[in-house]
Amino acid sequence: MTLVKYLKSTDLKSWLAELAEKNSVFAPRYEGDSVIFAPFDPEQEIYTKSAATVPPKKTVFPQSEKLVDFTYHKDPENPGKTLIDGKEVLPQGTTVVFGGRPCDVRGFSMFDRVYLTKETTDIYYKARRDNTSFITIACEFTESTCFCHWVGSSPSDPIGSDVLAVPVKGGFLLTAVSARGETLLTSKLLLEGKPKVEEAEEVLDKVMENLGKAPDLSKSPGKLLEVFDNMEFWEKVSAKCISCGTCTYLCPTCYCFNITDEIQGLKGSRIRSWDNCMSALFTMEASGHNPRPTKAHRLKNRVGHKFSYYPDLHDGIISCYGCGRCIKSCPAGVDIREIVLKAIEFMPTVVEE
Amino acid sequence: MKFQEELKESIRKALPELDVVIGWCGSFDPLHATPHFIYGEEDIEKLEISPLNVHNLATYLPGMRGKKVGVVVKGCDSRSVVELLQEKLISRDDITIFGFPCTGVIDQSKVKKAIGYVGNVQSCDMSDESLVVVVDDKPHSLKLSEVLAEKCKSCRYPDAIISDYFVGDRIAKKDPAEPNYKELEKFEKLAVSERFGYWLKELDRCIRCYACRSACPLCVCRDHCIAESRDPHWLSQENNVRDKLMFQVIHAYHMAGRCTECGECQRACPVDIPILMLKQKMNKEVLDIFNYEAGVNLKDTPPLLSFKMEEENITEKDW
Amino acid sequence: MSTKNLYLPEIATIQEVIQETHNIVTFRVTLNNEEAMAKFKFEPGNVGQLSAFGIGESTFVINSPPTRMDYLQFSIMRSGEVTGKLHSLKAGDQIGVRAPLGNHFPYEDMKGKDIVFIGGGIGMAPLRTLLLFMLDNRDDYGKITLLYGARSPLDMAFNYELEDWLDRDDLDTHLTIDAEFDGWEHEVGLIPNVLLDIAPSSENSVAITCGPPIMIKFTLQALEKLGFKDEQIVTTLEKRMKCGVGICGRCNIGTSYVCKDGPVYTGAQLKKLPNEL
Amino acid sequence: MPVLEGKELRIVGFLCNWCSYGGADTAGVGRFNQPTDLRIIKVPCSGRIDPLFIVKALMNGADGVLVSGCHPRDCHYSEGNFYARRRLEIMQKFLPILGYEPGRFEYTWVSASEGQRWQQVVTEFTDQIHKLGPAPKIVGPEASDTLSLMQAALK
Repeated sequence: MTLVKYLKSTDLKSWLAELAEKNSVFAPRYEGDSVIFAPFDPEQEIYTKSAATVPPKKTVFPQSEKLVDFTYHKDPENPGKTLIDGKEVLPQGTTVVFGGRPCDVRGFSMFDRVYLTKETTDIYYKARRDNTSFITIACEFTESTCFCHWVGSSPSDPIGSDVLAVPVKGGFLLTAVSARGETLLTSKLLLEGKPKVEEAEEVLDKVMENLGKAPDLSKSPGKLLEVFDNMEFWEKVSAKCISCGTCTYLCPTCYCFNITDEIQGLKGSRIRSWDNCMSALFTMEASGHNPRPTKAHRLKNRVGHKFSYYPDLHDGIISCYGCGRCIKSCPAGVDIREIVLKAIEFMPTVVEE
Repeated sequence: MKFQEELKESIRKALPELDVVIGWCGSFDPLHATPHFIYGEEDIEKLEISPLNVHNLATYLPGMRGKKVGVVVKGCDSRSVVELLQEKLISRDDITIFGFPCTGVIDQSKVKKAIGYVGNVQSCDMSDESLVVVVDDKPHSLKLSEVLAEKCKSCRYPDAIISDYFVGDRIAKKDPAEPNYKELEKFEKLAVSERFGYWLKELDRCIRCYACRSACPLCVCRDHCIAESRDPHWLSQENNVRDKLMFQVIHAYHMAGRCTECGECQRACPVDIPILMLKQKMNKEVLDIFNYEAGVNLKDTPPLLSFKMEEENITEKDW
Repeated sequence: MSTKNLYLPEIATIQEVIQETHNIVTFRVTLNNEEAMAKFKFEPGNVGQLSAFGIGESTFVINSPPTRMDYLQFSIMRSGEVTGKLHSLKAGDQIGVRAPLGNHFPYEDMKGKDIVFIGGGIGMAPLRTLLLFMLDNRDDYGKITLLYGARSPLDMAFNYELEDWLDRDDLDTHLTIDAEFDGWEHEVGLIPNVLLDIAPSSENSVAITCGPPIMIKFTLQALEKLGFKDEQIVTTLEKRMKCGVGICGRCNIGTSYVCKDGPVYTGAQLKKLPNEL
Repeated sequence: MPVLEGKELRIVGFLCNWCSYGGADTAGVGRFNQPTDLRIIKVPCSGRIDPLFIVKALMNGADGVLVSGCHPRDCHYSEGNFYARRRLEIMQKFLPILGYEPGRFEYTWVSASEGQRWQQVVTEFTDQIHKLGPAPKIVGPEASDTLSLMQAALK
């Protein structure tokens, strides 16, 4: 029996305050004209109408985190000799993220297949992933840039979430979609949810209707490889790209990172930070050779990774859940949907004319 | 727009001699435009001139050296082209400039603010005075003046400063003698400590995507920016508001006497950080001290690339 | 799932530094943790990430063979920030080591076959580990031919063992340099040309080649002329790497991550990957 | 705990090799009394100073920055200080927008023979910084993202 509860909008802050007693709680709110996930602050309004400008990726995969602290020790007996010690710096504590969207949160299931495999476990990622719960809001409205239904997801996709919150009149219908989710729904502030189930289903049906028909992307892995060597194709689709990192940093499924050292005096840290395949430095080798020397090569890798390589490696799953941020926030209006469709429709003979 | 067809005609005429012409066309929804690369006859029809054409297309020029490129410019964009020419970063022989009288562009952040939530945009009808945006079957009527970009409200160069083709009637140059720095001056009235806190607060949400830099037409170092360089090591990769602010100062200073205030840095910012103000401050001081504006005269030398033995407007501290 | 920290290097001490050429040094290192050193296992072709703490990490092949475990040997060509720092270190200094990483040479499949090693410049390093491994298990393999080329004698690494290799009866060694040089007694000429002169038989053979991209390109053409099929050619690739465990996302060629699925590829495997070297 | 902790502020000085560093040396040899807050970094020429050095110093904990080079027309490299003057003047005017008080950064010219002028410049500048007190600081990366840092700065 699925646990369903009803939360009145007016009780939202009190409920998050309860959760904040034992966890760090993140919720979306306005900072300037953008909506970002910030530590819950009862003084500030929580924004729940639509997806945040920046997804809650940082709660599990921070923009920058320490991996190792190291120290050089001078040997007093032998000043020429220096000893080093390195210590791992593991994240602590539990976190609850309120207000992500299904496309935001499902993104982590994409991470899992890379960060938590049989051979390799990224313990930093695991420490956060295991200790972070997601109370996800199903989408009641869609945007021009939404395409979750193209890539096998939906506005109420529960994958990766612990609780799914469907907006209903006056509040949310909360459904536990994991065992951990059930433990989150024990508060006395929450009311019986069953009477609201029907209304919630109507909301979800309506939004699916709004999304319209999705094109078939099942051919994208093969088709993208077919156009791999057609640089004219890639130069054209990447012409307006300005090589910034907005698309990758706002992407809930982009998981690439850089590792760099910072040192002051004898102490320093090795840190991991978000990295961006649209930057030339991403693949630049020390010799000066760069396997992806132009933005056309780099955009090809970004699109190829999401719609070809990843699905080829991971049971056909496209590594994109259609949140549309890369389209909406792109300063130059690069539209990944358009590129994928162009590749799928691409007929080599047409171009050779 | 009235002269849109005329512009297409000019492009059609020039295109055989050019590798590409850069203009704008419709984008993912009726409320957005996107840069449009015209390679052949078949691409011309898509060209659209509208207040949605926010992008400064001069940004693409330094990366296309060696190619014959046509570029459609708003008045403010043309200043970037002039500045690039002043600094010899592009060659006049390689570019063909298409100008038109610009009546201003829309600031999407203002639209977002006015409508509240811009979801599924079904249509966007624009007239000279207003635009009607239909979102989820609900029409929102906005006055153009309410959503016009700040820079357009006090625009002094509505027509391209230089052009090879100019379509439409020139807008008689509006004449505020000086740029408008009212917002900046308001900010400067805050106490010093408040200003410091303001920047820390605003920049905390920076995601370090460097769209501000990549969208800037005068940021020509491109793949060799010191933001990512390890040697010299100006910035760390820590998620550190100090490094984020430092980068904005680096950008502003590297733009000193070069910035044409096209505002692309701020428009490109995915998290709406008001970074244009830093460049405006730099420009205001450049104007005060050197009586200089970037990108208005091909023959000018940017002030930090020259000097005078006696500087009229610099008063040094008397110890 | 493993609880091992993928990113925490073992601290190691440089036991010996050998200045190979003007821009290549060789480190012989042992892990400070004696138990870890005793238990350390790797296969020929595995790579390691060496840390100069405060500067960063860089990837190098372990070029000593698993049959000689007194130390782990790495050869480092100076080319960037990390290698620059590593070049300043001396015996007794400490570095970080994350190893073994990546795949290895398919030496099991090579048993009973004739082997042709073709190495150019620092590309000799990955070949060295397999060459010594095969010499230490000499009976498992047929005729072994080595062609090692460098720009000039001054650019030739592993000088201290070249004499031994030339003297051995069970190894056919050819050395070559690009242009005439006073006192040079071996071949002169570009590697692909010398390879065509030596003309090793492709019959029941495997060719293993590593070197700069331009050399690889022409060597592959020469091997094709000699009748080597894609399956008979093995090479190692180089990419910018960070994590070394297939996560950080920069070293992929299509679906293959060079740090984890490579760096060793057969010609046949490479042909299946997109063209992005 | 260092004896001067709390009494001293951190002032960074960028001095050109040919004039001002010599001037500071002259002041030292002449045993002119000077406050000790200043830490000197010698550069080849005031024209070598990227004004971003000044910002970097302030953001990394300096309370004041002083730049000194050869007098105009006396530059060892003829025109380095002419370029420097323009750049430094712009940066000086720019800094207040960030929240650094005017006066945190000054530039001046001191020749190798002007030991006394050096003493006066250092004394006056150190006074000026002490009057302003410690500069606003941005502390470690941990402080970011918790918002506490910002709130602290706003108080």
